[in-house]
Amino acid sequence: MTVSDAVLTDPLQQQSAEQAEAIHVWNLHKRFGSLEVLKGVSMTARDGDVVALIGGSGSGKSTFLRCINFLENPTSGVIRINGEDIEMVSDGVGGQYPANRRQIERIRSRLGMVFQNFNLWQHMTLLQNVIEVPVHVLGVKRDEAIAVGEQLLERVGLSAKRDVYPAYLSGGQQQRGAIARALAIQPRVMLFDEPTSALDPELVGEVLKVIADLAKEGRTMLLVTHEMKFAREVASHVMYLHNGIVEEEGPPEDLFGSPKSERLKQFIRTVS
Amino acid sequence: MTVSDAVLTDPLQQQSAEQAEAIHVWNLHKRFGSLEVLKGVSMTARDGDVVALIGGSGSGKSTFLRCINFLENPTSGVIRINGEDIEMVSDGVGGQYPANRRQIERIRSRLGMVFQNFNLWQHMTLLQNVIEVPVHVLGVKRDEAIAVGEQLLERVGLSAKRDVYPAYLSGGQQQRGAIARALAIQPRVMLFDEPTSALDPELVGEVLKVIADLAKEGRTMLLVTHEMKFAREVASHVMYLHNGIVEEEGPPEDLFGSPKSERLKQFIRTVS
Amino acid sequence: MADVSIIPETLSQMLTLLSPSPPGWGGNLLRGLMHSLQIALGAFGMGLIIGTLGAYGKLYGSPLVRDLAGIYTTIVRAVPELVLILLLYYAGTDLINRILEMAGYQRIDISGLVAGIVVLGFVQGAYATEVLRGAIKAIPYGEIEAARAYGMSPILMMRRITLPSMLPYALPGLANLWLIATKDTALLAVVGFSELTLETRQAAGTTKAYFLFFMAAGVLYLLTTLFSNLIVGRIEKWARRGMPSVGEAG
Amino acid sequence: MSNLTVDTKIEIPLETFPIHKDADPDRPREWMQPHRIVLILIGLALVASAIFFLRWDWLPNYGGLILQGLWRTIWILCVTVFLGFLLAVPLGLAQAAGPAILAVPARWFCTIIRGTPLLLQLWLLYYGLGSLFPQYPWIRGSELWPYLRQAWPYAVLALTLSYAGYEGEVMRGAFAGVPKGQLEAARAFGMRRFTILRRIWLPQAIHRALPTLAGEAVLQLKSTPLVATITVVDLYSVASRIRQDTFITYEPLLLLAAGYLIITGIIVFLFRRLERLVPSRLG
Amino acid sequence: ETIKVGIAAEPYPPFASPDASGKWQGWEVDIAMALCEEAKLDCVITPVSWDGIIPALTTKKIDIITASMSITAEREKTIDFSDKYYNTPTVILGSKDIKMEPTPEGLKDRIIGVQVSTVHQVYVKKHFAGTAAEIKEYQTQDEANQDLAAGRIDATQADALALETFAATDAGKACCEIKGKVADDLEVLGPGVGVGLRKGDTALKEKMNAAIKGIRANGKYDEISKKYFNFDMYGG
Ligand SMILES: Nc1ncnc2c1ncn2[C@@H]1O[C@H](COP(=O)(O)OP(=O)(O)OP(=O)(O)O)[C@@H](O)[C@H]1O
Ligand SMILES: Nc1ncnc2c1ncn2[C@@H]1O[C@H](COP(=O)(O)OP(=O)(O)OP(=O)(O)O)[C@@H](O)[C@H]1O
Ligand SMILES: [Mg+2]
Ligand SMILES: [Mg+2]
Repeated sequence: MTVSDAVLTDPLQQQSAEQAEAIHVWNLHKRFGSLEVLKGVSMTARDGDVVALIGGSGSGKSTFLRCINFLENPTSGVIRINGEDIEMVSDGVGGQYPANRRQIERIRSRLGMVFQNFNLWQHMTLLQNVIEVPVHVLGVKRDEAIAVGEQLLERVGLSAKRDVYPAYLSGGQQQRGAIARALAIQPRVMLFDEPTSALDPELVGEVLKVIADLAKEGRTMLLVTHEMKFAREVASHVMYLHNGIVEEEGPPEDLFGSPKSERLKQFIRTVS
Repeated sequence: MTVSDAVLTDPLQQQSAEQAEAIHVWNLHKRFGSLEVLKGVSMTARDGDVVALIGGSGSGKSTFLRCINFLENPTSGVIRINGEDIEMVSDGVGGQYPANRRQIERIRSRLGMVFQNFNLWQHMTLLQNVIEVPVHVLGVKRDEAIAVGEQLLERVGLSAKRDVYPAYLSGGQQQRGAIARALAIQPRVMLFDEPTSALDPELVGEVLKVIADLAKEGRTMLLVTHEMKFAREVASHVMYLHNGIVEEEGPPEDLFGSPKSERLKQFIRTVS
Repeated sequence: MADVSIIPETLSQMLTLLSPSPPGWGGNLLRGLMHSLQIALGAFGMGLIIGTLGAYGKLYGSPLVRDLAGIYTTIVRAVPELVLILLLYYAGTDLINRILEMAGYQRIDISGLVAGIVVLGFVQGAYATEVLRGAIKAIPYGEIEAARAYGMSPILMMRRITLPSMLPYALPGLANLWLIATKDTALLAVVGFSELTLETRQAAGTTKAYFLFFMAAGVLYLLTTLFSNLIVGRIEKWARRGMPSVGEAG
Repeated sequence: MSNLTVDTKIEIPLETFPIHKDADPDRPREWMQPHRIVLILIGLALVASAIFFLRWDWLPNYGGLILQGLWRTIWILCVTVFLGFLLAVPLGLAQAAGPAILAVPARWFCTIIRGTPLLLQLWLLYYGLGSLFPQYPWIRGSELWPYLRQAWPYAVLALTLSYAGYEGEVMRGAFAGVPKGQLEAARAFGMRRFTILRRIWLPQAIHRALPTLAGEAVLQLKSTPLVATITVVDLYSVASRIRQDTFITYEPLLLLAAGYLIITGIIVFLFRRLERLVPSRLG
Repeated sequence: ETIKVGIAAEPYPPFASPDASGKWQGWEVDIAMALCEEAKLDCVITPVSWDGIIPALTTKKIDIITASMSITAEREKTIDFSDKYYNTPTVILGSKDIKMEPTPEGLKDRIIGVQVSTVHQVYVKKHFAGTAAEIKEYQTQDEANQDLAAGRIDATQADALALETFAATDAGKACCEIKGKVADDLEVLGPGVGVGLRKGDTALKEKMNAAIKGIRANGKYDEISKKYFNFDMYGG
């Protein structure tokens, strides 16, 4: 099944044309072997939206994020980034993969991603990590990239560590490095997978500010987080994922204020 | 300098003899090259104590924990575990290392540790990870170890993943696996390095309960955490580490209720 | 000693035999060494390229590519080089020439040197494929995913991330292959190219001073190895930057 | 109605299935895919044409010799690979993490073995060392002499050392390549050094090195013909013998290649099986 | 048209060996050139590794082979041979300390070494296998000689030439002595050494046969032989 077939049946199709849609996902399924992790997840984020993805451990949040930039090939479903449909072809054994590698690469180079386990490149110093993508993918001049990179490292408080290899950094320092690396490409869309898990409360506040600033600039943010306070304060939209489906979603006030689903009620009760 | 010299000057020496001391550290220094990470940290934890270590990212919390079981050799300082002095010999270039490897191994086998980045053994399934130490270090029978291991996995909600290799687990699942592995050896002393960083609020509550239970059984817990709520609720003693020294310490009520140091005040302000 | 027959009686006799210009054989040995190194360099380089392609094919290729790569590595490693060179250089050129003659063209002559390097490179490629496959598998998968997530094209990713990160894992195996390449050039003797092994055999067979010349060749190889070690050591040190050593802490 | 369905829906936790057994959804289940059938047909055609168009009349005369050679090749290969690997582990470990008094000799051993032709090593052992023994009457009179005057002990020794030299280098890299955190976790739980080696370090190192180790085993197979120079008759020397006797060029070599192919096939298969014991996630 | 004369690239003095400057010389080289001269052929000496010498012949990279190839019935199925151009007697060389005769009984319970794939190997197998303790196969005769000196074998069989050369060296004198000629067996030992030719290349074969007769008749053969040997190379 190519995308065009699927699009015909997509109810969100019509409205999306009018507004600048940054991410549009419809009916996403993903299975690993016999384990179905995502069972039909849909979402739409417009420019400047901050969508927070919350949910239990193992509920498929990371998988969802990874599907959006095709680190995992979704088993089925539609994904549209910046209004651009991504065509998929079937692999003949029940899965599918992107038809056009170039397209994926182009889209990815404008998507920033902060991984749950950071994934800094071990053979590069922190600064090299940060300037790698600007210089080698986006074609920014080296000097400029370094200038921007140093500024970013300054912003996350890592100037002193610019020439240190990731293996010699503390957990929080690695995470901040990963954030700087993602910011360096000035992405229109940012995917954050628990970007503050290793940070102390002070830094959490800092990162929160950075994200709010970015949203103001009109960038779109998709954010997996376990910090409900964080979700409540920055998000424009919250999705609660449970067992591979979106159990409930809406503006944070509604979701945290008057949850409808039993499961979510229970989830929120433990927090407060 | 051998330990016996140092001990003479240790002011905590006298009182320690009376009470069951689980961990006793005095004037610990650690430097990596030109970077002095710990600048004289002291602490004492008695049986059943839960000591929470809080502090900014890169302040040396993990390093302190790693020094306690000699994953890093402290540059200088005294460490006593379960009342047993650990003898150090100088390496001649300004550092020191444990004199008796067997002693270290014996002590370590009774210290549980949860690493900040989990460090589950990649070539073993989750269950194999959990039973590894009981079977191959403590000499527990395989069947018994498996029974206990399955119980522990049940407790952290990972029964279904017992035969899965760590690379195929979500972040939170890995962290829970690491906790189960540490619990499996029923340690007298537990070192937790941000054991809930990758967990959702519900699971954080669960782990909190587990830790409280363990403390009631008389086990000692040393806990690095960024969750102030966590520190406030479970800890019997909180230490605030800043720039390699203990800026302030005391019972959680005092520390969080009426912080004295400027730095700590600022730190706490951002949390609430 | 019982085996005096293979050791010339006097030191001066040995020196004459080893002197760099005729009637000494030293020059021949050195020339043979140079030839061997040239061949090895060519074959090893070709092997690296084939190996990289093969490893990628085996890891990321379609089922067909994977099977073809599997057949390549199994057969080319299994079949003795002698068979390959005989098939390519003699049977292969013969076949081409017969076809050419039938079509009314001139016979062509494939250079033995080129044929030899191609065969050795092909064989090296099969071993290198496996070494590199193992090394790529050893890279923490997250690092490659990160590269992919930032939109690197496969070539860029290979150049900037995969190859540098796998280097520490691949180097020992590749170093072994390089040393084997320097010694495997004996194959070229079959197509009439005089490299170190053949020169040694000729010197030894003619003068009957087997022991002397084999030791001399051994020393030349050993020097080559020491020099290679130096370079590989440098590269490895550089490749391991950022990797904490596994040595015992306490 | 809708309520009913919701209530009666039985929730089977999907996670009850261990996932590593079919973790790779890209891997088709059936072994017989179309392209494989084509490849097999091509292979059969090649074999058939070799049988029909080439000369095999000499085969019956050498049947016994060929089997004997094959057997000798196989046991020399197995024994030397096994012993060589046992030696390689300490050699690699000493270089990767040992104290200097162990690391330096290990390094030299590997350099010298890898730095000189195997033929020379074989010669030095057999004609050099081996011909010293007969000069001492007490050796000649001893129980060992019947073994020492034979060639195979020297062949086994030389090939074992050679394999150990190359493998020591590979294992050095493999030991050094195990992530530090994996060992730290083992240390933190009080494992003895030997237990760490046995349970964590060695398995992970070997797993990483398996593809290279398989290659080195095949290389060892290709080295076995050298034993013919010290009178051990292996498969290769049988093939050369047939070529000399009959002056037929290709057929004996093809037979040899077929023999090697079978052995290599088995090596590759076994190592692949070992590799698949533990799934490794590929980026 | 030039004729490429293949010789083995592995030296075999005094028949053919290169000097350090790469020039080939020896009895067989001289004979080959004499044959060419006699047959009025323009020849170039082309050394080819022994492993590739037969395919080189069949694929026309060389045209004739003068590399001490013994004529046997088995080999004649694959290539053609000219008439013999030399044949040396076959002898046994044995350890000085042991009394032995070059007969099956005389070699009872002895370990005999022999070069693999030679007529001698076949001979030893046929005549001595029944009585000898063991027969060891060597890749080259030099290696067999060396093991004889080292005491790993008791005797070796080869052509007189090779063994007498060795017996004359210091090592040879120290350990061994020629024990005598073995009984003749034309079926195994064959008529001797001939020029190897492509199958069906009868014109060249005729020319070679004629040339061999020619240099035997005009004294050239003996002239060359005298430079290297002090006995009759052509044999009976
Ligand atoms: N590559 C994989 N192969 C098989 N199963 C996988 C794979 N990756 C993830 N899973 C499984 O899919 C489920 C969802 O994983 P995912 O990483 O998306 O969870 P998550 O919501 O991010 O959880 P966490 O908050 O713990 O990070 C988990 O049960 C996990 O074990
Ligand atoms: N092996 C090392 N070599 C050099 N410097 C190191 C090493 N390990 C840690 N450091 C440095 O020591 C400092 C303290 O690190 P540590 O991991 O103890 O921090 P932390 O308090 O645990 O921080 P976080 O909350 O971010 O985990 C950091 O600045 C870090 O860069
Ligand atoms: Mg996750
Ligand atoms: Mg830390």
